[in-house]
Amino acid sequence: MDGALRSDDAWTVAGRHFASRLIVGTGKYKDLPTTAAAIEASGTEMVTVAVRRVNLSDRNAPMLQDYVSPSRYTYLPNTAGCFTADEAVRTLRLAREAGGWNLVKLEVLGPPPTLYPDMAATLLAAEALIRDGFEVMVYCSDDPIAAKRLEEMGCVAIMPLGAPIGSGLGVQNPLMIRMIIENAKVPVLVDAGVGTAYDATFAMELGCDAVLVNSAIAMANDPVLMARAMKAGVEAGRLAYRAGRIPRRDAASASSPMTGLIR
Amino acid sequence: MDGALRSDDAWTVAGRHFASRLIVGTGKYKDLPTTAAAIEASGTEMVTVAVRRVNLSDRNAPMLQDYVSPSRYTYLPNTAGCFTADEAVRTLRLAREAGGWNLVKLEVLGPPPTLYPDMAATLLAAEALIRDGFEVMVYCSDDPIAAKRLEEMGCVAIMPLGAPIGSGLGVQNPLMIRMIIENAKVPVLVDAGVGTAYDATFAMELGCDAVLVNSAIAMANDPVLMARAMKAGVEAGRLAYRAGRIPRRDAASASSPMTGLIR
Amino acid sequence: MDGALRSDDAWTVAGRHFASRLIVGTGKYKDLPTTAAAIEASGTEMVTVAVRRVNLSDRNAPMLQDYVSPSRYTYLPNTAGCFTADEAVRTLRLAREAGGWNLVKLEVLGPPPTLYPDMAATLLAAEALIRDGFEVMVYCSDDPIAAKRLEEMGCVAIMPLGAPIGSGLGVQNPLMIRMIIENAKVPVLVDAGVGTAYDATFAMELGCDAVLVNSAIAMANDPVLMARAMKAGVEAGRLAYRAGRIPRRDAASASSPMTGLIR
Amino acid sequence: MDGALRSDDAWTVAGRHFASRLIVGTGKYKDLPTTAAAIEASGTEMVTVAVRRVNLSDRNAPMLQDYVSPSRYTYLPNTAGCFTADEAVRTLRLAREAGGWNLVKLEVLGPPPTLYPDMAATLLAAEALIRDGFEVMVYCSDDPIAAKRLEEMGCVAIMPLGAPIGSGLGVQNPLMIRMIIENAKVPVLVDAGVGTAYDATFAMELGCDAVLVNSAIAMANDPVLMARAMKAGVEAGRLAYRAGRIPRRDAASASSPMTGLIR
Amino acid sequence: MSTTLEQLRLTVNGEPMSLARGKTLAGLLAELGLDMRKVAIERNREIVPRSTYAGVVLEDADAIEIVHFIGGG
Amino acid sequence: MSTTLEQLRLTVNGEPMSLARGKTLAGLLAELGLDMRKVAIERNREIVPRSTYAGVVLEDADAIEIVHFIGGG
Amino acid sequence: MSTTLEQLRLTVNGEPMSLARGKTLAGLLAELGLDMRKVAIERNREIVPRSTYAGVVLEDADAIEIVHFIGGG
Amino acid sequence: MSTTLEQLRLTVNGEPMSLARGKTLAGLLAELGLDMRKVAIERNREIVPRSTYAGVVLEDADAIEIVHFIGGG
Repeated sequence: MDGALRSDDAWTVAGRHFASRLIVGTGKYKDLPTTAAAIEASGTEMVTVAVRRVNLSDRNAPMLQDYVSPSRYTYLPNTAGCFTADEAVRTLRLAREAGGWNLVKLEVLGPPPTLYPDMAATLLAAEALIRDGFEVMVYCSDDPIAAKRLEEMGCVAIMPLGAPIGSGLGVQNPLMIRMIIENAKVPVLVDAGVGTAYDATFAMELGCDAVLVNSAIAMANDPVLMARAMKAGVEAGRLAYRAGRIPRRDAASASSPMTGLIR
Repeated sequence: MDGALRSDDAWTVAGRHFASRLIVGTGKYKDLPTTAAAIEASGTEMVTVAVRRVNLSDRNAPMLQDYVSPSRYTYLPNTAGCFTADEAVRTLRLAREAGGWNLVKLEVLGPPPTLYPDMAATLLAAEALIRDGFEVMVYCSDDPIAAKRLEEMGCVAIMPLGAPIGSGLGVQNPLMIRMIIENAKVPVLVDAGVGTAYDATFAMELGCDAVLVNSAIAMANDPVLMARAMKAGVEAGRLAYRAGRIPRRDAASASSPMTGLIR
Repeated sequence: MDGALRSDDAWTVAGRHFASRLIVGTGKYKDLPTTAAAIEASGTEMVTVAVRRVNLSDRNAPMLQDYVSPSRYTYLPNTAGCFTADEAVRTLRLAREAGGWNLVKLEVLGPPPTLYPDMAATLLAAEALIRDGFEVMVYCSDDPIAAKRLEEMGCVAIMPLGAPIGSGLGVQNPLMIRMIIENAKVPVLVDAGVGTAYDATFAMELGCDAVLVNSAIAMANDPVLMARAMKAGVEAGRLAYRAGRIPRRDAASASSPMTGLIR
Repeated sequence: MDGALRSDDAWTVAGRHFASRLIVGTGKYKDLPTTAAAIEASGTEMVTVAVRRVNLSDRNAPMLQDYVSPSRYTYLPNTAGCFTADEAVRTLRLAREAGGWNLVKLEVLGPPPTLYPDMAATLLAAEALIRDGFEVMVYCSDDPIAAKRLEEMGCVAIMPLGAPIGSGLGVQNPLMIRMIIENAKVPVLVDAGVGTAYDATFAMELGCDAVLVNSAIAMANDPVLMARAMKAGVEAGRLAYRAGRIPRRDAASASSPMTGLIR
Repeated sequence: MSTTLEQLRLTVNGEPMSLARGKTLAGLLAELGLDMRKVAIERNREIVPRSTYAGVVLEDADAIEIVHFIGGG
Repeated sequence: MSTTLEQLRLTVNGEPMSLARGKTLAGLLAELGLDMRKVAIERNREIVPRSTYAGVVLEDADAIEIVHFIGGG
Repeated sequence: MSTTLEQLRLTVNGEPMSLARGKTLAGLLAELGLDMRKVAIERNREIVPRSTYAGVVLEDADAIEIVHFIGGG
Repeated sequence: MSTTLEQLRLTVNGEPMSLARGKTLAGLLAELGLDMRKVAIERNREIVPRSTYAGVVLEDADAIEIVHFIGGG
């Protein structure tokens, strides 16, 4: 099916084309080999990464790049841990130097227990990053007006949360996600909240261009199997969206003809 | 992925092994070529069929077998249109003679608008068919006690409805489906009600052994695309079920470490 | 509001008229005074009761009648603990002698963990009880065909489960409950599964004639407050059903006029 | 029940005490007599109103005050139609002069089809209004961080939408509403989206202090009956919240003892 | 309780019991301290109308069920 | 079709039909242009094994059902 | 309405209007048949306290807004 | 490590460090055993282009941040 998808249904963000509509986060895996195996199984072409200080006390610690090759997967550096526009710009400038590109994921989180996107800070940081030449894929609330504003200021993708990060609750407010999609001219991705395959299928059937998944794969009992499940689930949702589902009806209609019966 | 599934995750009903966990109905398509193309795309290995009088007034009408080869797909004859045990036995004896095997789908439907399974008649018909040597996959309500009774009388698969036939509403009562699954020693399939890919994914994540889909594919705007969607959706649900999803939580947990931040 | 309801919206079962659309079970309370206080607060006019052997080893144990007066509340004896038609008839004959009336609740439960109604046994017992002159309010599955059969054999009220007894999950399959209601000529009550007030409100808005609640009141932290909540919830649902709710729309419409604004 | 509520369960906003937890909007009714009758039936003590130019071409048109007495109901002037902080301040200064108090409802809506709150503009307007001495009850998105910010800047009540205004979809994202409630020190009301009584019951069971309803009453087939339904629904939800519901369980537990059966 | 040849043996609510001969159902209830208006009685699987308790004399091997209403759902 | 005394009258899939005497089921299928490998036949409510079609001679008043598989759910 | 040099021109709720010179806000409300207890007035974007209506004399080019409460959500 | 007057004091990833004078960023990475292709460096809040590491001589009180990519969501 990949071949088919590759040829007939790629999506584009900031001028880059991707056949896979699944973006995978690289956090929370029990180790790097598992990270590598799950990402391989997911069929993804883009992974989110964080920027952190090198650990000087353990210089021989294995590095992500040794397991997840930046030449094979587009690294999408995020701003996890940044709470101001300055911190976000500073962090992503380092990411740009380390990685050599400027497609980034902006996320400015509020405090626990929601870790909900801080939209006021996010709007300011998005502005600063765009001014600094970054192409910003932005994690945001499911607020259609804020989403439009982010698009208008130049964000290259809108990534509303489906549910709180790591909650595994799936898309909590499909109506708002759909309204954001209907109103957007740039790709819309559900980021955060996907808990299992059908959450991804559901999000794609709403019309999302792609889905970003981390905890649901990394913390599953078997991350590699779940990565395969997410790959299939995203493909299923995209195909169903394109196929055009039957309407919901509150009454039944038979599947077999009622004529030609023997008597 | 098929290869993988074939080798590592087949299911078995009445001693027959199947890699695909999607059974497709052959009714309601706009024509036989579309039927053939959709079934091909679905990757299914078993299709349901009805038994009807040959149309003597149009003897050259194309026949299902010419498009969907019984040598390639296991035909599962159903009792659509039968309302008594006698009719069911008579119809399936003809099917057995026409097809040469005795694996059948029993369905005894009540009147519109629900077309809900008539369980009293279904229990009687199941008994008669089993006595006559048939291997009965039985369409039934989501009643866990009736389901157990059908299993105990020898049905080889229990197929509770997810929602009214053709309604496209998806599984309406997941708790009961799960209770039937937990209590069954034979395969449990969701039959009827699947409206789109994520309904199939959802049903499989409940722990079903397979899903039976007809209207959702046949009546979709693009049946072939939807057939591919269902194939992927069923695989996604099965894989996620095996992978073991993360628990649902009402609070967030970050995907990126909060240590090692630059200062 | 009671006065209003009493005058303008009573319901009738087996020729008896009731202003309250809430039937309350008397099981599971921590003691009889709490039972009495909660039933008083609920505003109910009918309570379900079980028939059991007098405890000879503690002859001075307080009795239900001393706290919940049969002269004030219609006792509805149930067949809890009966698994055959004979047991049900025998138990309710005793209830009739003890209470002097023949309006009864038939319930034949399957085994844990579902305690789902055993419909085959229920149909047999209903027949036997009706033959014996009882007026049968019958606890049943949400199977519209079985419900119709029970009505046709003479049951005076159909009481499908909303969810497993004591689960507190609320109505799991509203579509089936609605189809039973639309197709019934006798009162339909949701019995079992109500967990809190809005479950009762929801059930009443589906068009039920009344709701039967036990665990949700008896096991609440404060049974008397929950009894008041259920009273209000049932009234709210009934009133809303009669009032005719606004349709669900996927778009907004303003509540204030957009004309006459100052400039 | 009012008596009881009045004495034992009032709520307070900006130092004013209210026994009724239902606030009713006065828009969209077919005429003023219906408005008056519905508001009377709702038992509310606070109504929202809009500020508009007097219609000079029809000077004898009846006025709201003639039907809904400001001396009996607390008028809560809203900023419907305002899209900037200036407009909101200007409009509510007029309202203050007309009505003589400074408790107001701030709403700054985005464009159709969502009419979603424009949070950036809302934050600015809230600041300006508070500086001007108003006590601001603020309509907002279900964003827990923005809600906290509004509280911290001095808003006296937080009123997140349950769903788009007039949609009648009920609370779409209960988790976020609950997180706002758990984190707030001022009253939280669900405003917008309530479609029928159980939506109000549900919102109150989430722990809201009150609910604001307009379209669901004004546009119901029978607004007066629906007003009574909302009154009861809000009371039911509040009582159930205080009573402490039973937990949801995926298994059944019997309501009648299984001992003492006759043999 | 100790029993003699004069006594009859029967079962009440599944428990063996010995009583003086000639005792009626009404007498049994009195001895058990039960209010007849709150119970119903089955004798050898047959309902005994309450109005007849005073006239029904118990016999050897009678199986008596005395029931009442308790809390139930 | 016109019929003569020599012909026999029977019913096929509910429709009356006249055929020359002596015709077998195989002959009937041939006349109807049906491929025997794709149908099943009931004669007077009894299944007729496919292997015997050539030997089964039709008789007056026979009720024949000829069925096949069609699309169904 | 016809106007003369003696009249002043102003705007009320966005509509041009001509009035006799010297008229006060109270007079305007009276002429418009409006109950001053049910309205609020803005004159050239400034709120006019109700208590002062009788003393406020209208001037040329005044922009007057007269508002009241109507049904709203 | 012991330090002498000839050494310079700076901060690397928040930790104080002493180095021989004249050391470059490239030298620091070498001493730390880090692969320059896998890190990015900030010196006193300014990004240092990787191509210049060999030419950048460290100075007293420099605040150096050496970062790399790690797993994140």
